Amino acid sequence: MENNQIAQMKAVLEAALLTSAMPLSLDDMSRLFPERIERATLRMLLDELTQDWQQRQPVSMRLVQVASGWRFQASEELVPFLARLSPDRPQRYSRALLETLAIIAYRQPVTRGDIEELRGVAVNPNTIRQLIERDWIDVVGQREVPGRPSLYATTKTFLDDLNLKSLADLPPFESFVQQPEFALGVAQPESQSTLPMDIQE
Amino acid sequence: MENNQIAQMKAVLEAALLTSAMPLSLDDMSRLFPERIERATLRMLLDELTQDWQQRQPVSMRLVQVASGWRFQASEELVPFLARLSPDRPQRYSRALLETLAIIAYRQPVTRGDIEELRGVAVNPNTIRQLIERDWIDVVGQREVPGRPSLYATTKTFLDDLNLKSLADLPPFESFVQQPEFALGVAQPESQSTLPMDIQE
Amino acid sequence: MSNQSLPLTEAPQIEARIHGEKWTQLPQDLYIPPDALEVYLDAFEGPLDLLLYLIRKHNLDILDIPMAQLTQQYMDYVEHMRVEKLELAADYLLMSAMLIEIKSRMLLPKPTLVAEEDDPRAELVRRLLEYEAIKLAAERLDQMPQVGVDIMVAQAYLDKVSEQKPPQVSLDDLIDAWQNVLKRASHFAHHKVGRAELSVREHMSQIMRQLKGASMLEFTALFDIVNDGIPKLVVCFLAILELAREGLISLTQQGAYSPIYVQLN
Repeated sequence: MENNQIAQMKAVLEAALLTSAMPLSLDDMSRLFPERIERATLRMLLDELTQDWQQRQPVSMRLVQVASGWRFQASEELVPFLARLSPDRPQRYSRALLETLAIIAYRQPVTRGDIEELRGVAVNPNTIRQLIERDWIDVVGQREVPGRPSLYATTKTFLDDLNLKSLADLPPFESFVQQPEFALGVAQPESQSTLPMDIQE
Repeated sequence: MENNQIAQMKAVLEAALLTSAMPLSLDDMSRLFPERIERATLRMLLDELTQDWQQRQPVSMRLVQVASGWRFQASEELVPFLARLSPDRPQRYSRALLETLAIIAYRQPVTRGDIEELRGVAVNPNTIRQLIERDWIDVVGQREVPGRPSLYATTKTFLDDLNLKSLADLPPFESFVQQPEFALGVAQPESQSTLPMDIQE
Repeated sequence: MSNQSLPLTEAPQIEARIHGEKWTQLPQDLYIPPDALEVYLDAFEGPLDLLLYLIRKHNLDILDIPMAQLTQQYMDYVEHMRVEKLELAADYLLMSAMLIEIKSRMLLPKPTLVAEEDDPRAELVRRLLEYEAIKLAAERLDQMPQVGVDIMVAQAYLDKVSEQKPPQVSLDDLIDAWQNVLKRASHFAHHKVGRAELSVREHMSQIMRQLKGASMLEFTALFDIVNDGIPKLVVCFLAILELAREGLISLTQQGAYSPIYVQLN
């Protein structure tokens, strides 16, 4: 490819990434160009873009890869400045919602019943609705038991919003289990498959 | 100001402008910084930023001033590329809009009240606005009743866009009529046509 | 980002360390003034949460829970709740029953060989440990940087307006819509809209447009006698009559044979 062609493609990619409300996948990006474009070429251009932005001093934006693709985001050091623009910060979520989210993230796919069992209390339907509206979880199927309860799983948006490429980037569930060894013979990793969790991509 | 301080402020401005969904006013931008900042300083920084982006070849984004402030927008030359990302999926008008349009076409000139009476629900002002913006209907007068409501009729553009020579090309609705007689007693068709329409030249 | 120390959240949660290791912060005492109970209950996410709190607060060994002590403390709490807010206590009462059951099973004479799995507390401990892990995972999720809070994503402006085509409407769409209107409006069951009437209605609109441009027109100006055939002239005349009938225009004539003027009302 000629240099000015590369420069043009980089400009197109840059503008697309800076104006898109959602991360762009390689497939999305290949649609930008009328001619066929190799994924390797795209990756090379993305690498160059990443470096171009890194070389500016100070860095204002970074090109990062998240679960559903690539996006530009403000450099972390600048976030305290940008936060001054919107003093009404989004509200923190309730513990009930966060625990429900944690269960869905680490044990997916799960039913409401599973969540209630784990938390020992009834799940407020609002909690599930809030998570669905945020597009952090969705229904991926039904469990084939009486009542065919919905099975919930986390979405790509959840990963994107937490700056993760995949569920494997979540801190491992074992790190939260207080007892490295389980007395009383419960929850042995090999014997009891439910604990600790083992998240695979 | 020192050079590195200027560079830092420019980076903050750039990141703020690139991550804001709305144009930023000078007031907005001055809130980014903890210390007081002169408007003249901000304008100077914005000028520099504008030039920085203009100097890149090819230009990907432009910093422009619009009514409510400043924003980065994709360079016009790149818009044809970026448009490929979101191919206009064929949008559809709502049923409410189509029914409103049909009433205006068949019963013109009509007021909003007439439309509401026929549809049995209130007419969303947006619907009328959309049809006017599309140049499919316009106001041809007011009815001399309290409130002097506007009378709407279809336009020539409407006929053009629907490939009709005149309203008479719209299918008649004898099929809804129990006794095919014509109120105004003219131009009796030779036969009762059924839907779909029979358009005669 | 996995192995940072786990920060504390608000009281009454406490540092999650067991087996002799001291917590860094002691929660407030068990006693709660009755009027504060509701607030206090909100601090617990359920019976498991409360049990965990009690275990940590009293430095009980989670792997060797003294059931009598824990059950007693738990029941004290639930009694408070039951007195103050019965409907909240349902999940908690279920747990009471479970604790009492475990306690009583432990009082039964043990067979000589006890498999560890047979410890009546095993299931409770498993649930507590698992719930505690979920709690910590939830805290961790809460601390992770989030788009919109700690992560600002680029969303610069792209002028796509010119690229968007307005929706297309076909004649069929329009007819469907009109049929729907007619179907719903039962009082229009006998309404007739013929082709002829449509021409009249079209002329009505045209005449109104003409009159909008000029405040008053002579009657004859509305007709193009040279170019329009008889049918069209008739339709135009009917349109004027219909407009007059609907009160949209008025026709005036000073005297017999003087010009007739048409104007919008």
